[in-house]
Order: sequence, then C-alpha cells, then structure tokens
Amino acid sequence: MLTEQLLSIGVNHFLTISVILFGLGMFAVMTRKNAIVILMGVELILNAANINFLTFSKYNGGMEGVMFSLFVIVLAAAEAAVALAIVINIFKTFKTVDVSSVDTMKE
Amino acid sequence: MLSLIVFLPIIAGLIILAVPSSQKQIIRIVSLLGAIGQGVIAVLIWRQYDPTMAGIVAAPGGSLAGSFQMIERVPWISLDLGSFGPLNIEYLLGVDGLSITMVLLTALISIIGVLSSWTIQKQVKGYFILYNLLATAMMGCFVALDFFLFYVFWELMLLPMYFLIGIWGGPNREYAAIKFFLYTLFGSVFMLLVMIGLYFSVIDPLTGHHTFSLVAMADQANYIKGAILGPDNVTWRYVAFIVLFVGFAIKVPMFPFHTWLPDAHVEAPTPISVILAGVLLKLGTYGMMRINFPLFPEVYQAGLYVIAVFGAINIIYGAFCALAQQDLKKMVAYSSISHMGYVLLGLAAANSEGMVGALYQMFNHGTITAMLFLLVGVIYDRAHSRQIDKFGGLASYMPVYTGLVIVAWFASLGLPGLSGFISEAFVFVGAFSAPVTRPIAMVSVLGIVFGAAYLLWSLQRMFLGKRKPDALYDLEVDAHGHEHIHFHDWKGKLDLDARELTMLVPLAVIIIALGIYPMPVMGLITTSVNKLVQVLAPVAMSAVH
Amino acid sequence: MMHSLIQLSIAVLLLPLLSFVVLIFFNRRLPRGGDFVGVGLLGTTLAIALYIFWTVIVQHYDPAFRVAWDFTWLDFGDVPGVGPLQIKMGIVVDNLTAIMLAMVSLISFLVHLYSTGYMHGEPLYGRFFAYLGIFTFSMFGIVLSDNLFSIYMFWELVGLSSYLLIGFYFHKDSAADAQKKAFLTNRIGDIGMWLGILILYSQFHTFGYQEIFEHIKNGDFHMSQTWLTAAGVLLFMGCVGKSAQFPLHVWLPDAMEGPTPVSALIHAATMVAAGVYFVARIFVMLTPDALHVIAFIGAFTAFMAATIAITQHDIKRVLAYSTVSQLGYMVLGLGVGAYSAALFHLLTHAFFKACLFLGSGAIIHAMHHEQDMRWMGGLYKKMPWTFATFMIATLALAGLPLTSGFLSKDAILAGALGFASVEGGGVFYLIPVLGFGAAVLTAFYMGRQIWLVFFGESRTHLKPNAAHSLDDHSDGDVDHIHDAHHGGHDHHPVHEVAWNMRLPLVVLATLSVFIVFSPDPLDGGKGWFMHLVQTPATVVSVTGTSHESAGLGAPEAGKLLATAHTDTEHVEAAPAQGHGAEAAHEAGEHHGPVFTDPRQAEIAHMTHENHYTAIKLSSIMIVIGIGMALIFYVFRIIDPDKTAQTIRPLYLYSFNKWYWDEIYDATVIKGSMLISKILAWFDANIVDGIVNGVATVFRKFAFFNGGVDKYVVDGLVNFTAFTVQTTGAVFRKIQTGKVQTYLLMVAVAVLGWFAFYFAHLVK
Amino acid sequence: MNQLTIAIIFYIFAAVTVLSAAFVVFSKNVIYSAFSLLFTFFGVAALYVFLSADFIAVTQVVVYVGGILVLLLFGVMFTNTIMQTELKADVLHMAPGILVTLLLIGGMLFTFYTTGSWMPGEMQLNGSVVESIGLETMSRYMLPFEMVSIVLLVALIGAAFLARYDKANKK
Repeated sequence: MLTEQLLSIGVNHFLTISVILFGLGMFAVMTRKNAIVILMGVELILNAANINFLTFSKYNGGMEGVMFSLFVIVLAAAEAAVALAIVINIFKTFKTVDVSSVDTMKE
Repeated sequence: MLSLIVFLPIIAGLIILAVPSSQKQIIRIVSLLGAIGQGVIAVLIWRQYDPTMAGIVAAPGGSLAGSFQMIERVPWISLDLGSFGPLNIEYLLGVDGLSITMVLLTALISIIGVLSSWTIQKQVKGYFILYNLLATAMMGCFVALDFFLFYVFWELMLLPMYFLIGIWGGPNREYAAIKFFLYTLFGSVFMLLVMIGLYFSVIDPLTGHHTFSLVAMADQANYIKGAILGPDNVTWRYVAFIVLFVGFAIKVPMFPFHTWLPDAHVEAPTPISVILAGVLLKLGTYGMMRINFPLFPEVYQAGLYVIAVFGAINIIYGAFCALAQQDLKKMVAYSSISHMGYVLLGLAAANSEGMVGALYQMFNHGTITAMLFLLVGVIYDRAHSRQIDKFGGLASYMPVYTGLVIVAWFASLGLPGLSGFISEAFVFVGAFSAPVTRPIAMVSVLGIVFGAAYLLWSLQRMFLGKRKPDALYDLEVDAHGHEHIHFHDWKGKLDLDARELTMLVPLAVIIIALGIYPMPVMGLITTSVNKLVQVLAPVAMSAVH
Repeated sequence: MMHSLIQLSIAVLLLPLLSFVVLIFFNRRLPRGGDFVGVGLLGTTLAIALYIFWTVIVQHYDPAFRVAWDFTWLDFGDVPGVGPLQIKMGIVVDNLTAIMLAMVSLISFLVHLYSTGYMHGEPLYGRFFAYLGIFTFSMFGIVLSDNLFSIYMFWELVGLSSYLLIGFYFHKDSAADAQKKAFLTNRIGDIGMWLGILILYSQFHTFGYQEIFEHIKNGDFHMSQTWLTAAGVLLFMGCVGKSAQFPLHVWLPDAMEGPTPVSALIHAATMVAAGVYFVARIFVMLTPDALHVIAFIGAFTAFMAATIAITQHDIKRVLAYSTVSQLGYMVLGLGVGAYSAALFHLLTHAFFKACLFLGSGAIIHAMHHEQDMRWMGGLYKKMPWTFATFMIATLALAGLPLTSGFLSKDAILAGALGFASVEGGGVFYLIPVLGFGAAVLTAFYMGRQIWLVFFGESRTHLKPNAAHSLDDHSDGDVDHIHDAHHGGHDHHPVHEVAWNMRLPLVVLATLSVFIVFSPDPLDGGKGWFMHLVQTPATVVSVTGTSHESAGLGAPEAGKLLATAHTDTEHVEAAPAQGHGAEAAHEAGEHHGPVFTDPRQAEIAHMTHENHYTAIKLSSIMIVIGIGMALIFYVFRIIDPDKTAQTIRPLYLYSFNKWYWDEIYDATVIKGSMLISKILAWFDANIVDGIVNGVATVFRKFAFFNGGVDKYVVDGLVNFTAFTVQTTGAVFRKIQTGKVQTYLLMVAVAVLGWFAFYFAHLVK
Repeated sequence: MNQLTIAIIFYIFAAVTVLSAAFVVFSKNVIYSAFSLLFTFFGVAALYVFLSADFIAVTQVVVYVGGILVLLLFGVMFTNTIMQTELKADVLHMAPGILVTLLLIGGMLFTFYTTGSWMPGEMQLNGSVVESIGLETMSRYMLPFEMVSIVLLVALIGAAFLARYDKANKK
C-alpha cells in the first residue's frame, strides 16, 4: 500500500516538494539578514509556486499552469535584476547588505 | 476692493510659485510688493471709510448697505438639501468700526513681517508662499461677514501657521506647532457645531431662508422660536455661547487656554511671532466682539463678571509669569497674555469706554508687541540667545537699539504719551464705571505695577549696569580708550541696520503719535462700539450707571 | 478765542519739549553737545514765564484771577446711557499756576546754566540737557493742566524723566537700582491716584477739575461719603509717591544717585513739590477725614525724616532727608487746612533747597566728588561765595527770622496749632508737636552740616581706605592715617567754582530773603503770596448745608457772607476783595477769605489766633536747635561721637533710617519667602520640582506661577497627548521597520488561520 | 522503463532539490548558498520534466541558471569581498523563524493530505507541450505575453539605471 503510494508518483509528491521549498524560502526570507540570501529565498518560493502550477496543469490537462509558470519565470528574472540593482545601491549607500541595519525610514 | 485686499497676497504667492526657488531676492521682493499693495489698498479703504456709519447690525429694514461699507455680496454655495431647504452660503465681505482698525493693523503687520522675513534663508520659496497664504487668511477673517466664510478663513489660517512654526521654528518647533494646531483645532471644531446650530435657528428676513450671515444672526429678531438656538432655548444658548467663547478664548489666549502661546512664540521665527502676537491674538477678541457677544447678548450680560475675572487673571498671572522668565522672548509672550487680559477686562465692562479701550488696546497691542518681538529678534540675530542674564550694559554700546527698546518697553508698561497707556486707561475707566466689574478693576490695577516691574527689571538686567562676566559678547578697548563690543559670529552692523530701522521706526512713530492724539484710530471705532453696546444691552443702560 | 496768556503758556509748555526733541536726536552733531540749545530755549521759556508772572501777579493783583482754555481731545460720540461724551484737555492759568510757572522755569533755567559747569566733560553731556528738557516739559504740564487725566499723564512723564535722570550714570548698578526703585515706588502711588480718578470719573464722566467740583457741590456724587473720602485719600497717594511721604519715601534718598543738578531740580525743588501742588489742586474736594489722614502722614514724615537727617554723613543724603521733612511740612499744612501757607512753603522751599543742593554740588565738584561730610571742613575760606549762599539758604531752611523759610514754616505751624485746637485737641495736638519737633531737628542738623562742611580744619587727609564705617576717626590714629595717605587729596587744591555755577547760587540765595515775599519779616500773611493764593472754599458738604457756598475765589465768598455770617468774620471779609498793601495786610491776617463752611472758618480764625504763639514757639525751637548744634560741634562741650556711643541704639536707629528698607524687606520679602517655601513644598510633593534655583523672592513667587502654568495647566493638555503617545509607543515596538519581521507576522497570521481552519476540520 | 526506475529517479532529484535548497538557506556562507542554489534550480528543472513541461524545464535552466544565478553571484561579488573572512550573514530571530517555518510546512502538508486526496483529471498532459505553448502564446495569452515582455524590458532598463555607476555620489 505504502510502497504503491511511494512508487506511483502523484500530485502529492510534487506538492510536498513545493511546500518544502516554499518553507525553506520563507525561512530564508524571514531570518537571514543578508539581502542576497533573501533574494535566493524569494527564488525558492517562486520555484515552489512554479512546481505547483505545473503539477496542477499536468494532472488537469490545462495549459494555464504552464503558461503562468512561464510568466513567473520571466517576472522572476525581472525581479532578480531589479532587486539586485537595488541591493547594490543599498550597498553603495550603507556599505552593507544587512537589511536589518538599513532602517533609515524607521520613525 | 475688499476682495482685492484679501486675495492680493495669494496672487503674490502664485507669482512666487512661478519663480525658481533659487531667485530668493525676487521672491522676497514679490511678496513685499504684495504686502505693500495690501497696505495701499488698506489706506484707500481707510480714506473712503465713513466713521459715522455704525455697522454691527443691519440698518433698519435689514439692508446691509445702510450700516456696513464696501460690501461685496455674491451667492457662493447654494444647493437644495431637500427637506432642509436650500443651503445658502454667501461670499459676504464688509467693514465697520470693529474691522476697519484690524484691517489697517493686519496690512501694517504684514508689511513689517515681510521685511523681517528678509533674513530667512531656509526654503525661501515655500516660506513666502505660506506667508502670503497666512496674510490672506488673516485679512479674510477680519472682513468676512458670513459665518461660513469666516470659518473657512479661520481654518485656512491654521495650516500655514502650523508649517511656518513647524519648519522654520526653533529647536523644539514640532512640539510647539503641534500644540498650537491642536489647541486651535479644538476650539474651531466646536465653533463648527455652533455655526451649524445657528444656521438652522436663524432666518434671513429678506430671503426667508436659513442663512450664515453674521449680520442677520446679530439681530435677535431673526431667530426662530423653538429652534435649537432659538430665543426660548436658554440652555443651549448658554452652551453655545460658552463653547464659542472657549473657541475664541483659546486664540486670545485666555487663562487657562494660554499655554500654547509661550511655546509657539519661543519656537516661531521672529516674523511669525510678530504676526502671531500682532494679528492672530486679536482674532480671538475680534471674534468675541463680532460673533460671540452680539449673537448671545443675554448670555453675555449674564457672564460679564466671569469674563472680567478671567481678564484680571490674565493680567496679573501673565505679569507674574513674565517676571519669572529668563528667556526674553518668553517674557514678551507672557506680557502679551497680560495685555490681552486688558482687552478681556474692557470687553467685560459692557460700556463704551471699556469697549473702545479694548478695541483700541487690540490695535495698540498689535503695534507695540510687534515692535517688542522685532527688538527681541534683533538681539537674537546677534547673540543667538535670548537669556536675559547673558547681557548687561548694552545701553553703552547700542544706543539706537536701546532707545527704541526704551520706547517699546515703556509703551508696553503703559507710559502716558505712548499709545498703550490710553487704551489701558480707558479699559480701566470702563471697567471701573460698570458696577459689575468695579471690584475686579480695582484688583487688576495691580497689573500696572507688575508690568512695570518685569519690564524695568529686564531692561536693567540687559541694558543698564555693566557687561555681565558671562555675557554673550566680547568687550575690547581701542587705542582711544573707547569700549567696543562684538558678538561672536555676527558680521553685520552692531547697532541697528537700515532694514531693521525701516521696520522699527514706523512702529515707534505710530505708537508715539497715537499716544498723543488717538482720534485717527479711535474716531473710526467709537460709532460702531456705541452701537455694539446698544445691541449688547437692550435693557436700559442706566443699570450700569 | 484764546487768551494771550494761554498762548504764552502753551509756548512755555512746548519750548522745553522742543529742546528735548532737538537734543535727543542731534546732541552728538551739535557743538558742545548742544547745551546752548537747552540753555537758550529755557532762557526764552523763563522770559515768557516771567512775563506771565508779571501780567498775572503784578498787573491784575486779583486772588480770583483765572483764565482757562480747553479742546476736545477724544470724542466718544453718543455713548449709550451717558449721551455725548467728550474727553477734554485744557490749560488753566491762575495765580498759583503763574507762580509755579515762574518758579519752575527759573530753577530749571538756573540748573541748566549750572549744569554747563557741573556736567562738563560728561560723555553723555548733550543727552543730559535733553532729559532736563523733557522733565521741564512734563513739569509745566502738571502745573498747567486743568483735568485729572492730563495731570496723570504728565505725572507719569515726570516719573519717566526722573527715571532717566536718576539713572543717568546707568553703568553704575546703584544708579540702575535707584532708578528702578524710584519708578516702581512712584507707580504704586500712581495706582492709588488712578483709582481715585476712576472713582470720580465713574460718577461724573468727566476729568475736569471744575466740572468735578461743581458736580460734588451739587451733590451729584451718588456713592457714599466714604467713597468720596476714599477718592481723596487715593488721589493723595499719588502725592505720597511723588512727594516721598511716608510710607513711600524710601526712593527719594536713593534718587541722590543722580547728578547733583538733577537732585536740585527734580528731587528738591520741583518734581517732589508736584505732589503738594496736586493735593492743592484737589484741595476743595477733600473731606475732613481725608484731610486728617493727610495731616498725620505729613506730620509723621516731617518728624521722621528730620530724625534721620541728623545722623547722615553724606552731604546730599542730609539734604535729601531734609527735603522729605520739608515736604512733610507742606503736606501737613494742606492737611490742617493751611492751604496758602503750605503752597507758600513750597515756593520758598523750592528756592532755598535748590540753592542748598547746587551749593553742595559746588562743594562736591570742588572736593573732587567727595560727598562725605566727615572728610570736609574749613571750606569757608576757600569757597566764600558758596559758603555765603549756602549759609543764607541754611538759615532759611532752619527757619530763622528774616528768611523766607521763617515766613512759610511759621504760617504752617500756626495753621497746625489752630487746626489742633479746632479739632478739639487730644491726638490732634500730635501734629503741631511733631511739627515743632521737626523744626528743632532741622535747625540742629543744618547747623551740624554747616559746621562740618565749612568750619573747623580740613579733614580730607583723615579719610581712611575703608570709608563710611561708623566711628573710624578717633584722634588717636590721625598721623598713621595721614602717613598711609600721604596727602592723597592735597595735590588738587580746593577752589571756588566758576561763574556759571556761582550765579545760580547767588540768585537763589537772594530769593531766600524775606523781603521778596513779605514786607514784614515776621508775618508772611502780609505778603503778596498769601493774598493771591487763598484757601478755596471746600465743596464737600460735611453738614450737608453748605451747598449754596459759591465759587473757589474770595470775592464770591465775600459777597455771600455779607448776608450769611457772624460779625467777626464780617469785618475781616471786606478787605479780602480790595487791593493794595493795606488790603493785603488785612487779608493776610486771616490767610484768605471767610468761609461759609463752618469748619474752615473756624480753622482760619484759630490760625489767626495762634499766629504769634507759633512765632514764639518756633523761634524758641530754632534757638534750641542751633544751640545744640553749637554745643555739639562748635564748642565741643559734648563730643558727638561719645554721645553717639552712649545712645548708640537711638543713634543706629536714626543712622539706619528707621530701618524702613529693612522693614520692607522683612515684611514683603520674608513674608513671600514663607509663602514660596510653602508653595515649594507643594511643588515638591504635588507638582514635582517646579521652583528650582530661584534667586529673588518675587521670582520665586512668580516662578510658582510659571510652574503652575507649565505643569498643571499645560500638564492637562500634555496628558491627553501622553496617553495617545504611550499606546502608540506600544504598537510602535511592532513597527521595527524590518520587512522580515513583518513577514514573520504574516506567517504567524497564516498559521493562526490554519489553526482556525483545522479547528473546523476536527469537528 | 518501468515505474520503479522512474520513482527512483524522481526521488533522487527531489532529494537533490530539497537538500540543496536547505543548504542554500542554512549555509553561513553566501557563496556556498549561491552555488547550491544552482543545484536546486537543476533539481527543479528536472522535476519540471517529470511534469512533462520540458520547455519550462529548459527555460528554467536557461533563465535561472544562466541569468538569475549569475546575477546573484555578481551580487555576492559586489557586496562581499571574497577575501573578507566572515561572509557569514548572521540571522535574525532564528528560533521563531524555524518554528514558524516548520509549523507552516506541517500545516500545509496536513492540509494537502486531509482535504480529500487529489484525483487526477481524466485527461493529462503527455509528451511535449512546446507546440501548444507556442499556440497559446500567440492566441490566448497574446496580451499577457506582450505585457510580460514589456515588463521585463522596463525592469532591465530600470535595473541598469539603478545599478549604474553614479557620478553624483562620487562628486
């Protein structure tokens, strides 16, 4: 039974992986101070999302998931570019990428 | 004409808006021209003004033309509220004896203020735009005869004042600005409620609709029986009166609503202090005379004693606080609390002498206290401090400055021959003649001594005697044995320079001239004040004498 | 149309103002600081004033002479409940005014002249003359004005000029303190005066003397009689302040910080006399009770000041206290109803006291600003002119016969005696007693001063380093001190002053001789003054029956009494309206007209009765006084210092001016100190730490106010803000500004949602 | 090839993905995490293949590995000098983070397995989707496609602008 479960790769497997990726990404974004790592976390989250898209689109036979995962990737690229640019600017200004120390707008 | 004088500063402000902010001199000159234009129009109005027309209420038959002058009346907002009937808000301007002096004062102080703003270096453009907005709002308050319009100008005044204090102020400016803002807002919110209540209780006899016109409201015949503020609804009329009174008393400022004043003054830049003390405080008492008292005469008659008591508290309490101050500007601020107390006392007298005294005191306090703040600003520019004990012996080194200081100081302590004396004298004359306020007048006379005390004391500590060991300026003796002083980082002329003289000398001249022969101003107001006294006391005046 | 005299007096009023305006602005640009402007303009003023004097006094020699003119100053329109209301300003010229004008302008001119010598080389030389100008202007204003409002205005202006002149050496802290003290003390007096004015105005809605008196006479005064008395006493408070009467006398001695010519002009001759002049103006409306108060205050002041004067060392302080004492005489005279005598004394005193001050100024000038009499002496050889004039003036002040002072002081004392006997003796005899006591002391301290200053050996070399301690010159250590000083002062020999300082002395001394005022050296009543300035009939109806008593002048009273009164008065009434020496003689017998008011008539009568008693008594007193002075200082039969030791408590009491300053400190300052302590406790426990590090007591008290202001009233406002702020602060903790924390919270929220969801699921 | 081998391959890639992702997150060294991110991306790409989205897988490799990862690496290079001893980015509130993460994961999984098992639809994607992607792109997703391209363009320009060498600062 369980072996059968394990052997027949189904929706749940993919969802589980995506959840784990999402969790890890979330963790990175929440806890790490280094802006770069945070960005990586974001990428993880996006990937998790992508996996979900594709999973459901596969097992439902629609093309929507596929298309959207495509868009997600594009946007992820854009996001990464802009975000890194910002990070570099922050580094220029504050000589650090420690986001917790970049709190000029606080109060 | 009145619209022009009201909105001229706005026009100047718009022009400034177009000027690039780097062109500081052009900006200054534009707003100076605006202020001067305002002054010119004010003088024209003054020339055209007919002092025999009373004002206060409409002429017999309900027409304004018979009593007010230079009336401008345009329907402004009129929309049909269905069950409430049409909502008519008018753009209604006009002057009478109460407002004409204030118009003159406002125009004068605006010019002085621009001149004294010349030294402002920080964000000149924004400053002068706000300044002109303020000038418009003040002038508008004094000439508006429609309560709604008045309220609009009243609120319009808050905003620029808030920023002018909050941005260009001293180290503690945010606190002061917020305090000023909250206090005044508190007052005006209630004013709004009362205004609406009045709107629904007053019918304009000419149109038969509800109206915001203060002139209609000032006539008790126009009130609807049974309305919220109708003649028979005594309780609510008392409440409304008190609420309005508090609203205006905050501006006066009257004890215990006065604590915003010292902070605001200490933090505000010199020109703003001048405007604040010279014009804004007058709005409180002007509002009382124009709105608060005529609309609820019977409550006013009942409350004379209380108002007088508050006046006396202001006089003596303010004088004591002033005596305690180390900061010269704070002392002057408290002194103006004390002097506004005279106005309240005169208003409480409910007879012509007192009221004329009060109105005249409003004008004189405007000029005198403006001069005081300018003088404080002069020394602050040089020494970057206002600690009274950090000077001493200045009279030997800055004779011209000291001369003007002596004029202003003695005018403020009510020396005969200077305008302050006459107004205070007639306030006392009126307050003493009215049996209700007689005992309070006898107490308040002590204010004369305390006033002299703190002014002379500060005068001695700053100007007489010798240089204090920890004074803020250095003393050096040249080859000829002459002593010279110089302030640490002051490059300009030690004694008053041309710009400061052009600000101060006219004020001094006005103070002296009006102290010797007050009729030029007093003649404008007596007719209206007599009318006002009649309106306030329909019962036989013989009760007063 | 305007009377020519009015025009002239307006000129008199305005010329000194012109001098002030010119000098205050241009003194630095003019050569010699523009002193010639001041002197020249004052000379013109003097000429005009003398012309007025000539016209009024000599040409129409009429007790009832009076021209007035006024104009509407303020127009209140048709005031509800009052009707048309105008405030008028005006000028009145009568005998008294003319005399005062002449006196003030003369002394002012002389002082101007004198100052060109005395103040020469001062840095602010020109400004000094400017101040003198504004003072003279306001003094003329007081003299000329015909209503209470304008007199109050000029009253305060005089205070201002006094303030400026006392503080002329403003860089000296003592001067700065003195000027402040003077102004504030006067202000306290002025409050009373102002309240009095208010009482009268509130009844009559006018400030004019004439209208007010008319109203009172017609019984329009609707408040109680007590209020009228109060009005009188309060108005008198103005005089108490200006004329340095007890209890407000403390400022005058300190005012000697000013330059000596100022002391002569303001604090001896004119300004301090203004109070007396003012009381004279309002004399007719003073109720008997008010008059009693005035009389007692005057008598007490006269005596107290005299006792203080006998022990002072500073030559100017002796004169200052003698001024206070003499002013006390005048007030006393007014109080007892010896109206003309009091004013007569005002005039004579002005001359000889000004002469004394200018003389002392000359001495100080010559002694290189040495003011302590203990280091003077033997000056009569070196300064003969000064000595002669000073001597004459001293005799006049002491009230020796053949001097003007004798005439006036004797008249006052006679009045006091008469008053006492009328009022039925008892406590009222205190007044003449104090008066005569003061006479003794006056003679004594003036004799002492003359001796210390002019006779004996020069003691300049005796001055030790620490001067002004009590008994620091016993003969034992003379040589030692001499060596120590090695003739410090002798390098500058003392010499007579220049003509421009000598001339005023001579003029004033001449005016201190009896013949100027009265042909009879024993009776001022025979003089022109007593004839021209006569006691006006009171308008206050004590009995309520004297309403028909008309007018302030003699003739009406004279006409009236033909019908009204007893034969004794009848006989004396007729001449009162005649002219010439004979009439003057007769009228002089009775110090003016006969009164319909029984009390006044009685007093006048008794005064006449007591005239020669007064002469005898006062002569005796003077002899005693001068005798004592001789015994103490000339023949050294009794050593003053030893006496001082034996009666040390009394001596100190007098030397420390009856401790008035200390008493005021003790009462006012200590009292409020106690209050402030209580309040401080209140602060420490209720409103925390308000009154910290406060120096003077007023400031403590005021700081408490400031504190209440800051903490209580303000506190209520801030409390509202505070609550908002704290809640805000709590939530602000969450607002770390870190996106990640926000994200964490989002996640937590999601978890919360999960929990919620599962809760459903489990069911 | 039979189901077993497929399963085994799947698990291998899954493991690679998850473990490398975990390494990305937990490694103290930014460089390491950057490189391990590479493996994650590859793993994910492989998973895409399992999901019969080969084109996406390729895109993933090209875009992420070729683009984003390089960017990230550059970012790391710019912002940390390699030489500097501690590249370790220390962490902010660790404990709550972990807790929340675990709870999150647990909660989600629980949801998956409790809210009825996912039934595959009757027809599934099989084989390559490249052709249908092309069709969709040009027909149904025309507008979004253009939009996205514009967005990408704007973003790139913006990024270039932001990251450019700023003279104003150096002045």
